[in-house]
Amino acid sequence: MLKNSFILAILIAFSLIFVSLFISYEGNDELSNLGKYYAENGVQEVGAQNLVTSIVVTYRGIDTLGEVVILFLTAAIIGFFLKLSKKDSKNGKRVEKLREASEILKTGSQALVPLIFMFGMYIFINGHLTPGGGFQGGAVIATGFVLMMIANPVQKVKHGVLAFVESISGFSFVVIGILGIVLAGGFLDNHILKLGTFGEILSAGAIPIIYSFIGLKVGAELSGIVGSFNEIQAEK
Amino acid sequence: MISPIHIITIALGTAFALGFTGKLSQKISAFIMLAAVGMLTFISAQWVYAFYSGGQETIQIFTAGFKPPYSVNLQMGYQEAVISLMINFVGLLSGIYLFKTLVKQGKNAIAVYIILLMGLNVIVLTQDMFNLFVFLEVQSIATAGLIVLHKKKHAVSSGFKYMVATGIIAGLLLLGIIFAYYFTGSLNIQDFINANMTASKGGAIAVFLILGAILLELKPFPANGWALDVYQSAKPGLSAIISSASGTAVLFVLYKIAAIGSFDSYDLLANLGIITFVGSNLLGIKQKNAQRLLGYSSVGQIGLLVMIIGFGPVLGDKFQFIAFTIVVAHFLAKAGLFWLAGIVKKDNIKKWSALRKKPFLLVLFGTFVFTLIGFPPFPSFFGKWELIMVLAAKSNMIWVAAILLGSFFEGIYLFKWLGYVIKGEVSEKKTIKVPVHKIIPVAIVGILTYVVGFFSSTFVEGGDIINYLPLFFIAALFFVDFLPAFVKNIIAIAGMAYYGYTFLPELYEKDLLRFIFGTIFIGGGILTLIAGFYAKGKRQGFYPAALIMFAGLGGIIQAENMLQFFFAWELMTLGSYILIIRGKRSMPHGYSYMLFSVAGAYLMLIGFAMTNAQAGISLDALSMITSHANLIYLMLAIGFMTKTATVGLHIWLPGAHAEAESDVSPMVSAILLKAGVFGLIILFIAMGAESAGTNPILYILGWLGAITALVGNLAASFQEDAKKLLAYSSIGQLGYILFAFAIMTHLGWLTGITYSINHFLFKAVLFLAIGAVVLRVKTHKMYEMGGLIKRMPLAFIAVLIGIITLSGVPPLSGFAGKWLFYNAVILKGWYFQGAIVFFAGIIAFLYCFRLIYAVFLGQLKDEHRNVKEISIWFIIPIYILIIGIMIFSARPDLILQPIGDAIAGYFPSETLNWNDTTASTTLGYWSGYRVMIIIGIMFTILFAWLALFNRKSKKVKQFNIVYSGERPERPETTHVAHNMYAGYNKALGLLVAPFITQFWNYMSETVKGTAGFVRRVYTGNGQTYALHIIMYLVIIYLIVF
Amino acid sequence: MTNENKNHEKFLHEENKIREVKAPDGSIIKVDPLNDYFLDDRPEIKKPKTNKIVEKFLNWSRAESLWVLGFGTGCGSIEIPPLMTPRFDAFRFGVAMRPTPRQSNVFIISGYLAVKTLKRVIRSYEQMQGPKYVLALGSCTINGGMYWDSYNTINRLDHFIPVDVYVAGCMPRPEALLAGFMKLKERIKAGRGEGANEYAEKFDWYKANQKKIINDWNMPDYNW
Amino acid sequence: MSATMRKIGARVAGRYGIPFYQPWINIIKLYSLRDSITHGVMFYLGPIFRVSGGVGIFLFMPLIFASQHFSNFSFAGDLVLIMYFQFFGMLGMALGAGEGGHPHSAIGISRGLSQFTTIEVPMTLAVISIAIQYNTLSISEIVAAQQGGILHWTLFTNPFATVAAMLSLLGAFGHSPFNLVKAPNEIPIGPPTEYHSSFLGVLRTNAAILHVIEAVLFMNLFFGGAGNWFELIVKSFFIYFWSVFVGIVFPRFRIEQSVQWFLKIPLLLGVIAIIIFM
Amino acid sequence: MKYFSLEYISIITGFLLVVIGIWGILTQKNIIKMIIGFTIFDTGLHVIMVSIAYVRGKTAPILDDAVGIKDVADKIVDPVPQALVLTAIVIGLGVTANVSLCN
Repeated sequence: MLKNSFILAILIAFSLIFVSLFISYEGNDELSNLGKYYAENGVQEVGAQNLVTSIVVTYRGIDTLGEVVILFLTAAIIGFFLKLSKKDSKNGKRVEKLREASEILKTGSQALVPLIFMFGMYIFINGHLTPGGGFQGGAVIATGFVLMMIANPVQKVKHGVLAFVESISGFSFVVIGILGIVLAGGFLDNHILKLGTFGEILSAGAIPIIYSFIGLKVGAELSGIVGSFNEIQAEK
Repeated sequence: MISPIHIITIALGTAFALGFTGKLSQKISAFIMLAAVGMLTFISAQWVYAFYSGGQETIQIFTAGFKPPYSVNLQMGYQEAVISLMINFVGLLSGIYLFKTLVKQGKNAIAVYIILLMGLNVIVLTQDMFNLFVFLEVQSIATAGLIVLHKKKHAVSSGFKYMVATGIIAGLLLLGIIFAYYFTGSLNIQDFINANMTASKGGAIAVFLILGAILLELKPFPANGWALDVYQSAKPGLSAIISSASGTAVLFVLYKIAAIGSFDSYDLLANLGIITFVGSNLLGIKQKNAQRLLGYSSVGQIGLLVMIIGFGPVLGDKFQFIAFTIVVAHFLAKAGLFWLAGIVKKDNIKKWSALRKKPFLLVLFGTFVFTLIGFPPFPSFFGKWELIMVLAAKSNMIWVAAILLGSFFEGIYLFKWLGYVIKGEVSEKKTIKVPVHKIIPVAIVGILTYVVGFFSSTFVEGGDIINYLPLFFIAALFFVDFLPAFVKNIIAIAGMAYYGYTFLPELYEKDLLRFIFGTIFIGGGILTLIAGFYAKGKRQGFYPAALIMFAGLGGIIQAENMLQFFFAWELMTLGSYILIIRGKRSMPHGYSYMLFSVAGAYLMLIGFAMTNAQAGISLDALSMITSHANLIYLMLAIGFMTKTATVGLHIWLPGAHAEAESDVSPMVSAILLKAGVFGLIILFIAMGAESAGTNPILYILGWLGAITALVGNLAASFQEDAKKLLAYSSIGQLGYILFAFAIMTHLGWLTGITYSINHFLFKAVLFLAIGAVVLRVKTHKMYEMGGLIKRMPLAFIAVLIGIITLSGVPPLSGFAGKWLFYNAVILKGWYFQGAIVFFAGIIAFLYCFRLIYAVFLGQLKDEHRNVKEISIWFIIPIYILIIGIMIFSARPDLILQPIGDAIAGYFPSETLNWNDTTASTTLGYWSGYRVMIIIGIMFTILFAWLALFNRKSKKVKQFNIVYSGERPERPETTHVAHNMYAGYNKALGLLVAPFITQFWNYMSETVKGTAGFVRRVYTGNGQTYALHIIMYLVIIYLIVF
Repeated sequence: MTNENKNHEKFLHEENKIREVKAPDGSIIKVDPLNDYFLDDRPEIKKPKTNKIVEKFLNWSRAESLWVLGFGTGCGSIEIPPLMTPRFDAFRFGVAMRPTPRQSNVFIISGYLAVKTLKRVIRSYEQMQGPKYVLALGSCTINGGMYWDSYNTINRLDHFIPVDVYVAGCMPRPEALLAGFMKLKERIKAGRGEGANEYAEKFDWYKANQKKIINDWNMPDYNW
Repeated sequence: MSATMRKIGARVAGRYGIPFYQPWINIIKLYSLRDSITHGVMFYLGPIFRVSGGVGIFLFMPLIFASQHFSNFSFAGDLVLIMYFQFFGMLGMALGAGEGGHPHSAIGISRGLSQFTTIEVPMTLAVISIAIQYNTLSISEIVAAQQGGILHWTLFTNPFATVAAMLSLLGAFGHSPFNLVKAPNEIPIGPPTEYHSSFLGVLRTNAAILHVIEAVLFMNLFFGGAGNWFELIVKSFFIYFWSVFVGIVFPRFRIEQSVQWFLKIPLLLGVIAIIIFM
Repeated sequence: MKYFSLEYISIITGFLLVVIGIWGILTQKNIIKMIIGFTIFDTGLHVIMVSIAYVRGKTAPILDDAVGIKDVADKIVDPVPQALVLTAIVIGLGVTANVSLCN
């Protein structure tokens, strides 16, 4: 209790930082320079309807690359951690048999999973047009996987397939980036393809392609992570 | 030119592509990875080369083809290239080192590894704040992943702590970034810098959060428990990367973004850095776990670097050099040490003695340790030198003191560790396995420390004239260490002789004082090396160490500026330390020797720095000091006095000299101590004759010298250990010398020089002779010897002449010193000090007699009936020295007259006059030559007289003594040698009660106790660590705002 | 050590038996305490100077400077200290006490001599530098006196060391002792104080007598 | 001279005492002894060192003031030389006795050296004080400065130094109360316990010389030196008498007692002597 | 009462969430609760970021028909922090996943 009140005191002191930050915050009445630039030039330069997307994929593409890398890392780490614990569990640990899912869940999932996948793909393909994108789409795809897993707990996640998808999409992402250097202004430049007509699905240069790869990759990775966690859980 | 962007593409491409190699073997994946890392290294190397060869401008890489701040840009400049090369290089080596582990863990681990390197590269290169954040996260997640690789339980839990801590830090960083964006409307670091955010309070807080978060990433003390756990539990190869590569990278980030703050924030950084440096090193003292110890050291070093960054604006154009050398030293040494930790596989530093079976690794280990502490010729030496010079020039003396204090703490545990390695008991029979792929990186890093050290010296003012030739010679000798000892001995002697030949004749013309000391150093060195012929076998490590010491001594003589002097001084300390710890039980003594030396050297450094700030780097500048002169002189004097073992600073000496090997003792006692004397001479010359009457320092030193003489001699009288007795005697003799020089008159100086020459001659004789005897009888205890005159007459004669010279009895040269001394004292008016010294001089008789009696006279012990005369290799140098004594005794004018003329330049008044062989002062006169002749004649007559009466004397055996009608039973019970001066001890023993030892013990206990107490903040609980982070920020916040 | 003494070995002290020690270089050294530590030479006969005048002068100086070994062997030693008091003041006659046999010339055997003491007496006597003189005090030294049949005292001192002057009585007073000194002086001046040479001459006989009495003979035949 | 002293001692004790020529007889006797043994080279050389020391000091000391002939070899060195040359003999003696292998010798020497260290302290202070007073270390010059009447003697011009030095003289002579070194019956005769016949003769010769020398030295330093032989003998006699007198009156000190004693009163006096002339 | 407008309310919420998250991290013994604390902390940060991006009375930065492509700058909120949030969310996910993995 003493310890907690001490922590509380520290946190209150810590909040002082926030209070001063808050006091200095006055809200915005207009865009910042950066925002203004993107708002004014984003359409011409990138050609994506969704400005956030153009920032995420092109202007700050390298951040996104980092993001993808983080997911990849997480998946990889969890992957080999899983492998390690599998090695441990080989000697003597018994895998508990899970209860089967109900019929409704099974049937429902069979119906829903393709739809969910479709939806996810829609989201990332339209990332430059709508408030969506690779990450969101990937996440949606992963939910499909979760649903599959809940519906059919015994079935093993096919890590091999996921890893392949992941690798190929990641690799393609990098290749596109390099193409940006070769064919256009710089790494991850989307001008390797024509910008196309503003507002169409095949517009904004390479953004749809990149976003698709990101979507696939994120989907595969998240699915892999969830799957791995599930397996680790099962073994514990 | 390959664009730096390809560092990212290659790394990521490889990482992602590893997914395809599912069916291929893990080994191939690992090789692909190594090739990729090699490629990265190549890219950065070519950039470094491009910048190095000049003409290359710093370039910006715009991603996505847009200019910043609208897109993320990477910057490749000289600094970035170097740091990135360092990261990739250590990554490559660590990759080789971890090869097997990575192969075993599979391609996921390999991918994580390469991504870690990529992340580090990007945070160095990027110019965008948010991008920095992203890749900081990349590297911390990758690190955490690799920590977990070591699937032990505590590794996983430390990974957890690491993630919690970095998670919170990242959150705070993000908060800072977003508010910085709010206030500046940009994410580019350059824009941040230009925006002057600190003007408004909100902006200042944003800056505070950013800088604070980056600082926290650097594991500042005490909010760094999480990091220490990581160092401790991660795989050593990984710890190497975390410590050297990650540390360096994040440091660079801090350097990069430090400018977004105001000048105050630099100050703050400096403060926090130094707190970390001192605090962390303090805690290291109590640490037993090798990797955790290295963790403390890492944290400390990084703290120092943070401080340097904080001082960036102050350091000006020296900043790059200082920061670079210290970073590189830390980087190389830490990587090497962590890798070694992986090879040794022992947690407890006490068990590292296993390393001793591998001499090569041992040398590497020593190299790294000395690199960390900042010994020459390693780069950190030059870095620290410059740092302190500059700080002193800006009169930041408290900082200098703090830096040196921290370094000293670091020295404490590193030398302790080194001691365990070199001298600890090797309990296990099994030697450690050393796979080739693990040695290669360590070896490369080890060699690099030398290379970088060599090159960094050329950038320091005054460093370009350091004579590296002896060092190369020594290095060459090190490589032929497999030769038998006598071959190496010949090489060493030849080398020494040539070395002496290169500078001594020239010196004779220029500077007689230096010539005298140079001759003592080099000539004495050669003589004592002759004794080295006795050794059989290979005697590994002896010759390089001895020659390092002599090179240092030679360097001191030749030094023209303070850097050279200090360089040589440290070199000498290094060599002598290694020599001393070669003795069987000399480890604790060598340890305290080193600590005292280091502390003394640091004081000298401060003195030099303050001088340099006022008058330049030349040694002559010492006499041109304008302010704080006495403080500087005092510090220099204390520095030198640690080497001359003046009372209070003497406790290292007896053990160190006594336990050293037989031919090392004379080196360190007769020769090495003179280095301190030489330093004092330089100091006194600088103080000038006019200060003789006025300067309180001289007065204090005079008293100190007198007390040292008394205490040293008194303590020597109560020793049971022959070599210890001689060692204490050295303390006393050095007390005389200090006193004589502190008199600061012509006569005083002559006295000092006479004493110095004498002490060199007789102490070398005595130590050689006693050392040789010890080799024969295999004990140091005097009461276990006795009666050896019958077995070793030559040794006896040598010791006899030695002690007659020592005690200053006419006709031998010791008296010259005493006579001069009397005249000097009375003319100076230091009567009471003089009386004390005189008292000490008489006490010398006590131990002299004890030495010769207990060893050579009295009863021969049964077990020594068949011992042989001391080795011929000892006899030769001994008798050469005795000839020297004789010449100096008969004709002291030959040497003293020119010296007198030489120092008359400093002290024109009250000189000694020579009339043929008679010396006279205003007080008295004396003719060594005549005294010798008269005594010689008298002695002959008396000898003839007694021979006439006793020509038929019956030679009897050892027990033919009157024993009150009884017979003695055993030699042991008939030999009075133990506790010989019991009555005296009763009367005056209280004067030598080990107050000083107790004082230092108390000090060290206090420091350890503090360390132990402070260490309790590290509870091992992740939440507590997280709390520390928050508290750290809060406290700084409360202080700053 | 001669063969006949071998059977005395059982009386020997543990300390005096042969032992082994280890030298620093590891070799084993055998130590025989009875033989190794002592010089084992026989005493030599030292003839007086042939020049009569010189010899006479020297004898005079020897006689006038009698340094007595301060070794009280028996009850008679109580009579020696008064010699130095103002009443008798033996200093007048050049008599002085010396604490060590090396520096003394006169050995006063004061009264009965136990066998145990005899050993010490022999040793001390042999360690004195010749010419040396023995002054036997009291009847016990002549024939055993009241202890003539004691199991533990000797009867005739003559059989063990050469005696110059006997002072009879039980006990003789200090005056008698002084008289003995005077007698001794006369004897020396007359050139008859050659006890040391006599001892050397008849060395074997003396030794045989001594060894007959002393069982634990743990010293060399002659103590240099 | 020592004979006279002992006679005085005897008279004090109510005895008649020895004849004045007794020491000479003793020495002749010692030389005339027929046997001698030696323990080794150093045992042999010890007395030679000892006498060299004694005679050496004698040779380096001016005896009669302003006499060309009896200044001996004092041109070779001064007071410091003499003070240090005392040690030469001591050291030789100690070594010779040491080789004798007799434990008593060693005990005696250790005591002697211990005591000697502290004896020399007041002595040194006194000498320094004199050197300051006369601004010279040359004995001849010191004597010269004391000429011209009894009141010019150091005894009166520098009483504290004189007293300090005289006290240390007690120790230097080794008479009671500072004769534990010899302790005749505890460690028979101390260092020379193994010496005999001609060795002892040499030693005793030397002892006689040394006593004279010490007395002469003190005479030169504190009592105005001697202008002729008569003065020399009378003055040195009284100096010697002083130590004998004290020796007869006081009992013996233990070694630590004497060490401490010398570091108390005489030391204080010496310090005062210096302070006066600083 | 200007503090009752949207941006202030959301930023205060953000701060509160951050503090609550830290409280959770520091005090909870249950690891799952700690991790939840982490997510709350992250969420708080994201809310703050979005609040920073908010420009009074403007709409999302998607240039659909409702916004048009002319004078965009006057119509939309700042897209940059939003892009950053997107990244930050994923990073938070990675961190959280790793934290939870390390148990």
